[in-house]
Amino acid sequence: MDLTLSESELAFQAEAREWLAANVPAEPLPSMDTEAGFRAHQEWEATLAAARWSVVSWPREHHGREASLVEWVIFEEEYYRAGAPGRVSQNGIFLLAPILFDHGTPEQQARFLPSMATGEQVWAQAWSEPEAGSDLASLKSTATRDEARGGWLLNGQKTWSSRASFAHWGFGLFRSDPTAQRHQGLTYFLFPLDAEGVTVRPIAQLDGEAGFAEIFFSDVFVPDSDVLGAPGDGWRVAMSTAGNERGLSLRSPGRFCAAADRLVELWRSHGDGVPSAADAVVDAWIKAQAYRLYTWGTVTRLAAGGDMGAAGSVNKVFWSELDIALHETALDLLGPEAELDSSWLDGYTFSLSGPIYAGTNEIQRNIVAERILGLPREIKAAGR
Amino acid sequence: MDLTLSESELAFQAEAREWLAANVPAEPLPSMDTEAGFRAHQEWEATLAAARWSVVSWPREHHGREASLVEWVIFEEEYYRAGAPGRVSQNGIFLLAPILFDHGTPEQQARFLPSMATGEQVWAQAWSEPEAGSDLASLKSTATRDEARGGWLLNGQKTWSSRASFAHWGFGLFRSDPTAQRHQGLTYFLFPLDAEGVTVRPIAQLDGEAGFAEIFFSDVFVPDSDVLGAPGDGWRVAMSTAGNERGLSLRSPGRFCAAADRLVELWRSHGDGVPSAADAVVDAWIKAQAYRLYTWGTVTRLAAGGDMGAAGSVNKVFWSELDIALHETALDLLGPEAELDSSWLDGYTFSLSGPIYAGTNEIQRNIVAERILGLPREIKAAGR
Amino acid sequence: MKFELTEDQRDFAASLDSLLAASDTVAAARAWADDDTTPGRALWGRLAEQGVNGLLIPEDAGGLGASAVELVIAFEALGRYAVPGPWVESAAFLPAAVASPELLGALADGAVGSVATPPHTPYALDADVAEHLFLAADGLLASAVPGERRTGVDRTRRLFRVTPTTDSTSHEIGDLAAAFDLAALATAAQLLGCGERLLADSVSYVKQRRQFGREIGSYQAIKHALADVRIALDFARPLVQGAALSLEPREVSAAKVAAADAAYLASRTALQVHGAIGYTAEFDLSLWITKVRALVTAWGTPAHHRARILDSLVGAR
Amino acid sequence: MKFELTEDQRDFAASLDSLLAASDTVAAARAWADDDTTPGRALWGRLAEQGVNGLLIPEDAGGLGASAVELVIAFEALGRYAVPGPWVESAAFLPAAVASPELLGALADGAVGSVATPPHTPYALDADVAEHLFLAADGLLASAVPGERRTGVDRTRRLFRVTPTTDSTSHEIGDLAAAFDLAALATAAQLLGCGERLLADSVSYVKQRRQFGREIGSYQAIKHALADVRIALDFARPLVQGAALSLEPREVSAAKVAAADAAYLASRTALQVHGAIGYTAEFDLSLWITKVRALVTAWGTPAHHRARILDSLVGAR
Repeated sequence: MDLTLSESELAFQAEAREWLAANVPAEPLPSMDTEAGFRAHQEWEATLAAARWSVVSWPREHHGREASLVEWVIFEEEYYRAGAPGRVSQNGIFLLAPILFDHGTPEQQARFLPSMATGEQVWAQAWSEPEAGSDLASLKSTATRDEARGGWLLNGQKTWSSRASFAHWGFGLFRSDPTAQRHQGLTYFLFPLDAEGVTVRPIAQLDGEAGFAEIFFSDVFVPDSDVLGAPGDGWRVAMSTAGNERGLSLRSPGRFCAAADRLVELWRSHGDGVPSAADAVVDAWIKAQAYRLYTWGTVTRLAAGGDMGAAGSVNKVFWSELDIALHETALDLLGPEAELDSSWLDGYTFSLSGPIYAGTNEIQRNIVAERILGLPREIKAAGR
Repeated sequence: MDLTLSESELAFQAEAREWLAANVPAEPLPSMDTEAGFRAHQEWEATLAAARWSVVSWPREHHGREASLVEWVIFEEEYYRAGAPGRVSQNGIFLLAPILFDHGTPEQQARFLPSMATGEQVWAQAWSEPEAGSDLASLKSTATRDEARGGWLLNGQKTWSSRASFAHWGFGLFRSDPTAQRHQGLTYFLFPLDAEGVTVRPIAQLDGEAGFAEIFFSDVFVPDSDVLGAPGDGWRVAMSTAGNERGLSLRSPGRFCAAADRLVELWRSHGDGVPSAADAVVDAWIKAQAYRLYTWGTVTRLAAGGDMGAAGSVNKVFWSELDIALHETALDLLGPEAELDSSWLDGYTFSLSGPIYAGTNEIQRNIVAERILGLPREIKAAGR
Repeated sequence: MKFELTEDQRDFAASLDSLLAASDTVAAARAWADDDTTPGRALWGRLAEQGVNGLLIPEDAGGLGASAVELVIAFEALGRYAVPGPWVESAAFLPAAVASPELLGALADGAVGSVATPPHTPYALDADVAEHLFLAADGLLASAVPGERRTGVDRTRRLFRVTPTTDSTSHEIGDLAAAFDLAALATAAQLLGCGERLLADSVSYVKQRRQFGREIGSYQAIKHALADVRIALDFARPLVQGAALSLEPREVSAAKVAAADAAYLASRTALQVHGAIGYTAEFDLSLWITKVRALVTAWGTPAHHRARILDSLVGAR
Repeated sequence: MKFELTEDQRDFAASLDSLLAASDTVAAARAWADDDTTPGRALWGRLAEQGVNGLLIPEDAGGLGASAVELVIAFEALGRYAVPGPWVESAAFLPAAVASPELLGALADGAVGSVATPPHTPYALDADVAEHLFLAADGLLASAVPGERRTGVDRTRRLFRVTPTTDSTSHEIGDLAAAFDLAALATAAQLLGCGERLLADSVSYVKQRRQFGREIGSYQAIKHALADVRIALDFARPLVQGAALSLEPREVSAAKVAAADAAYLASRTALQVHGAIGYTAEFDLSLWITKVRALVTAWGTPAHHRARILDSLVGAR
């Protein structure tokens, strides 16, 4: 058992740190949920890609460095420590790409991965529907076969689609077999957001920014070449994404360690006014360290061929609650100024979405109780 | 809306304060869950009764003062502020007596109330059974009709019977109609704990003291004269007690206000060592005040002819969690000495039983959600 | 000893409730956030006719000379309906802070006032629309003019720095300490109203929203979370009413702390049980979620009020 | 970078587990609480044969010269099985605190030692059965004799004041600061083991206990409460193991705080899901509930360790 980095890992770390120090924009970019900010973040992705930092774990032919999991975590730590911009291409590179690598055809990989890596094309996820939130398997949007044109017609509505307001492509599940129930008869589609029949309606978040959107589909034609995996096999194909989203990918430890360090800074400047916040500051730091070490354990298991399993649910509850507690503590320290717009307030508002998206924490706790502790399923679920 | 006491209420308060100051034992009595302590607490009840302070709200002919609800709360505040001993006769005077007044025959009232008021006879409750805890209506102990002798034969087992180790009489529900389900066919019995066929087995609590006991019944004969209310009507008769136990009676605000004042004292002496406990000390004080004011509101409603309804459940969750938090804070202040036997540790250990007895807090939250907020009942309960 | 609202007080609460229920307060709040104060000003006028602005102003100065109990009744209603504008400033702080009968009369008639009281209230709400704007500092109350505009989590709270007017002389003032406590108490009542609204909207949502073939309100996790909100609000209210009766600074602080904790629990729970839709600006719930976040630290943060309680319990340390 | 136990370490954990599972540790603990230390001493001897007592003692002094990772593995097992006795004192504190090879050898062979280190550890555990008893104060380690006996929440913790022997000279000492950190770390690991046991027993209980016609483990409130315990323990363990690797005081404090919080949550939850039966002394759960309460404040209270972390993060204030 050891936590030491190898020579090559240390070299990788040094290279990343050096490059980031030299290239991270001095001024924070405008919000990626504004048109100007979206473009600025795309340019940043291009800058990253040019130096092979946008998708470090990808193969070299797709702008990657074939970085190991350990190196990926190292890069993320350095990335957040450097205060680098948020990743506008996050949905694509973290949620879709793993599936493209596993289930995509060589043609699809060649067509989609490069522009994803450079940020030239930004992807939006289209999972939820108005009546299918936590209960994803109840989705109703349909895909009807169009033999003549060799593809499918998509109809229905998706919602809570982050980045969709300005993104270029979307990915999601549609019911291709109307007779099948729940997890059966779903197909995984890729579709351009400017396709005929697609309407994107931005939705303003609590803070007024269009962080996500509704997507309406009216006889949107998608050729067979844009189906990911086999028709009807969408659920199985998609679940690896859900695992990723809930688990390691979206919340690298660097994010929380950097935030905890900033919180300690804030304590230095504001702590005297709010002495009772001391324990909360310490606990945020402790939990960030715990999350970092926990991640190293996960990385060790994954590197040895293990999988996340339900640990992703343990993970998600912990980081989402840590994120809220950490930002609440920052607002406590800001005192009467807490209500004013600030990066802490932005972070707080964003943190509130943590226990909701990618499977609410209630769902995650059910999973932990049933799959890890082996407790009985809900009566309803068991009963029928 | 006002919180001022009338002339006569102020006089009552002064009289109680004066008497308690003069009569409360200087040294705390030994634990009432030891034989010697039990006797000592009985003597204290006799002292109270001689001055008509043991059952202030009862009629004069039964050692009471016909005190109003307001006066009762005033007395309880003074009682706890004076640091007077716990009430060994609590089960009788708070849980059984209200039912005896409502449902008891004049003969039963005359036979049981005086010795209850003087502490000469101490009563134990016998509600729970090993398989019937939260689900009280599932109890299995039986009462079989014995026409010949004009009474009933009790068989079965009761448990978690507080005070039973040394008490004289018990009261509880038995299934007198084996064909009836759940809440039907239950009868409310009174029985001497030294009756033939009764075996009492003390159970040691976390702290090693026999705070409660199991009671085994083997063909215990109870004459009709010791049935409370009508045979088969036991559930309805008993529920007013449950309401009392969960609601006002057992946890008068004086208890928490006095504990919060002691906590502030502890902060004065130990606070410097544990500055981070400041907020918890303040919150304990705030919640004790909230509980006090909430009780005045309840008293006002009850005095105007209203009833507790599900408010008893709101009440129980609040005081039981306040009690634990308050004592946890005290142990935090005691630092490395916290693990040693002390009145704070005793109070802490006792507080842990609060969320469990008289209906667990899970049950109470169900009641608040269903009866006050009108949320759907559990699938199971609704379904079958 | 009668610790519940009198019939008159219940009637007053009911009349405010029907007035506000009949006004489109959400539209007024949204317009206010967009700097269109017209609907809000109209609502302001209707509430002034009901006497809300003059509750604390003596009758001989044109007010109702009512008690702080009526004040918390009114502010709970203002919170429940997310009524925008400098209500705390005009109807709670200034009536106690100013002494001039003319000014008191004007406020009672519905003049819009605002004030900044650094450090606890560094910005003046809606200073640009206030007819009477003040800076309360160093025990003085000075006329002021609006300065830099700031925006915050609650877009209906239009915040301004203020600077004393050059020729500013301190006004004949009332009791600034009592004024601060009345403002904190009114804010506590507003939080209570916000919490009640958040709970009510959450309860109706979970009764109709279905997932996995059941109303989500039938899941125990959601039932217990909402039950805890009900319990927190039930025990915050008596503190607010008790503080209104005594006006003891320590009890005012307890009311503000408990109401803030209960309302914040209500807003976190409301967002969680609504899920993503609660996170959207167009869904009205967002008005209360953002308002609670702002009011928690307004007129004395929880840390300030807790410290004030501790000092009074153990004596300044 | 390999942050998981090696195969050797897993084997060591497994061998301790099978040894303890085969010993009636609950009976030993109950006897210990009644001052019958015979079964506990026998168990002590068997664990000494496994090398537990000598883990931190250099091989040339007769120990195993193992790392603190093995130490936390051993103490998690001691916690899981509620093994009584001055283990932290004998196997974690003294091996770092004393320098004499003879004494180290004796400890490695299973000699029972104990120590008081005021202010954080004012009482010495089982001082009356300790062959080597010390008082660590003012940077000195003095031989001591047992004084007043105290009882506490965990009856298996037999606490004594100690007084330095009159002719007491300070021993040639090791690193008392490092010794305190090792003791705190071992206590954190013990808490982790207690928490795991409390969770495991709770899970099996709620699967068989039925109320209202269902296993109570099917109620969401209970499922979520136990899930939160699982989560808290899962994130406390890496802190304990990480601190064992670094032995940084700040990380040791973080491990103690997190393990205490997780174990305390486990004990509160275990009691609540068990209901009244969990509140009884004869039900074995009580051994762990009372032990966790005691260990939370042992070898540095959470307040002490949190303050230590804050000081090191911002520099002493």
